[in-house]
Amino acid sequence: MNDFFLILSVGMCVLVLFCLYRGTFGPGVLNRAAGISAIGTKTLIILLLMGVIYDRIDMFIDISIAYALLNFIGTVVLAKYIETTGEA
Amino acid sequence: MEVTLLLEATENAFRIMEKARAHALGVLDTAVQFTGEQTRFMEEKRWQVLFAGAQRRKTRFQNFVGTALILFAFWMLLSGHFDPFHLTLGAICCIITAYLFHDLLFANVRVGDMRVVALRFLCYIPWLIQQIVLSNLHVASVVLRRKMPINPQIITFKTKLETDISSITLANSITLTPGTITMDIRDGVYYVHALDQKVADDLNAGEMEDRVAHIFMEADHLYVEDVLDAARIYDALRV
Amino acid sequence: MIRDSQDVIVKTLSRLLVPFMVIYALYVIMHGHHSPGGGFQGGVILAAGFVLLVVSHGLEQTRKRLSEKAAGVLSSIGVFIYAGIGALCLILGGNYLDYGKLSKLLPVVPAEARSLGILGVEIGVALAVMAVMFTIFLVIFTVGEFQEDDRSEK
Amino acid sequence: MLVKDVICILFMLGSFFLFTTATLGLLRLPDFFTRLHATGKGDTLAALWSLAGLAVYHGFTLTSAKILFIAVFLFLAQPTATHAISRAAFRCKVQPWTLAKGGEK
Amino acid sequence: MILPLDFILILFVFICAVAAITIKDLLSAVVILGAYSFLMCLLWTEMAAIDVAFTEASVSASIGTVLMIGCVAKTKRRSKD
Repeated sequence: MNDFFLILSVGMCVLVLFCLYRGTFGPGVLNRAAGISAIGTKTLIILLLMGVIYDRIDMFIDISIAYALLNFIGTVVLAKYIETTGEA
Repeated sequence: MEVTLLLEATENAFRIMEKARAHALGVLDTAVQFTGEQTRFMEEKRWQVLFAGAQRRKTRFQNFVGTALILFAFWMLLSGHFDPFHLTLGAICCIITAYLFHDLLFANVRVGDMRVVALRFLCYIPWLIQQIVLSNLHVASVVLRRKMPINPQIITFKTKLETDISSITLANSITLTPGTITMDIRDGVYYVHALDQKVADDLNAGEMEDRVAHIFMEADHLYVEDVLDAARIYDALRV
Repeated sequence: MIRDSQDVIVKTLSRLLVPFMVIYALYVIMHGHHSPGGGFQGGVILAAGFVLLVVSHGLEQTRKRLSEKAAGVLSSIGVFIYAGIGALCLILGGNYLDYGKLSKLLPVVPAEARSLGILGVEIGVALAVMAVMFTIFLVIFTVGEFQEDDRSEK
Repeated sequence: MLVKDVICILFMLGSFFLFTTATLGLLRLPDFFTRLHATGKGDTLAALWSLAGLAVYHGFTLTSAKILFIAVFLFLAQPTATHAISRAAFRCKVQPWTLAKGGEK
Repeated sequence: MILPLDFILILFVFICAVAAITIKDLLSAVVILGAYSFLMCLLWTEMAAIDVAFTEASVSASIGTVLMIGCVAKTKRRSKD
């Protein structure tokens, strides 16, 4: 079962690479923000998978909750900045 | 001489009586008016009391207690320790937080129908999950074809929903259902970006809006169940 | 940025979310000694909750709950709690922040006194970090939007 | 034991498939709004499924209750973040890609 | 230590760092720094340093990004060179 989770997390890391392509080369801030928020969700899942692999999921889950709560704030603040200045 | 005096006195007396009568009439009129207003006010008050079961807001104290209880349940979920020391810490933290934020969690909530709303919301979730699965399959089928069958367009429609909660439920449901995301809400007009001509037509049918309105009991959407619920509340209050 | 958001969705969702965020931050602070986290992280999450409140509901709504003056006072109180516990241990005959000596004051064994001392220090650190982060945020974001006399006359 | 593992593996593979399609959509679709279609929907359901799989694998404890809380939270926050950023783009008058303007793809 | 994850994550962090310093638009650089902090947190977690990972997560995911956006708002966003 551990090997399965390990392969799965490596596969998710490869997906993070594709999102990172959109994050670095994507034209404009908005595309980058979309890519980065996708990376945030995948990061949360990879953290939990690592917790299962290390067999200490009760510790890793706190970091996941923190990400789930805080990832939202960054996106909202960025959206509000773009909206107030009016330049995309 | 005395006759004229007598006449004058009589006239005076009559004048005073006239004035007194006019005064008394005025007093009576105002009294009648006041009683009328009072009865109308009482009537309004009675109607308000009758409708209060559905429409009354919670008082500050109830807000405080409700927020503290919900937060304490959340604290017990987070903390795995159930000894008295940690429970006391949790109670103190919940009271501080509820004192700071007692008006945030329960703003614009109607009291009488909370249970019905929660029940209907729970019944709404399976339908929503089915829609989400369909939407993911739709996205997958769009993405995996070599020539992507997309024809993006912006559609607008006006909604009849009133409260905040129902409008955000509708907006998030639109975002999660196949091929559409909510772009903007201006004065009750939704701007929706649709991926395809077909999904745009589907959304215009407005099935989801009816469902959301049914959950939150909005005014313009009357259903049979709503009427039955209202009758039950009315009966309970009249007795 | 300081004015309240016109977006009903973000406004309503942050209204529902901020209390849970704050209680999660308090959980991180209070359980610092037997799970990851502690004063610093909890204080930062607490400040993030207030930042979300400012961004969605505007500065006026936030001032009712945590004003600038209160933030300044809280930062000093946090440092005072931290240094006070340390100095108390020094007075009781140990080293600085030697919590075992606190058992002379409290009716507990030294091991529990250590746990309580760490809890007190973490509360102090969290208060200081939260207040300072919130003040930095306000100073950066309100520059040029509000004058100084605006606040003094209220 | 075995049934639990099989359910977990099924959920995880499904979520991995959805993550893959969401990422492909992020790469292939022509403009910003259509890319949001891919990430906003795909990531929500994929994260939900993998959280459910982990909760099943871990069994019925307080930790899986926390995992379910994360799921509920993501279910609320992900569409809202998508909406916030698409609204910012719409207010800035970013022109959406249309079939007529983009021509034959 | 999980070796395959280690190399992949270090590669990602390297890509993010190079992208953040070569990009012209300051707001984009801030957004890429957000991704940098995500991957850095994964790296710390993978090396089993949970407390450091928690600090990285809580500080740079919320307050760091917000403060940097505030600083960008007070300066000229697009640099000329």
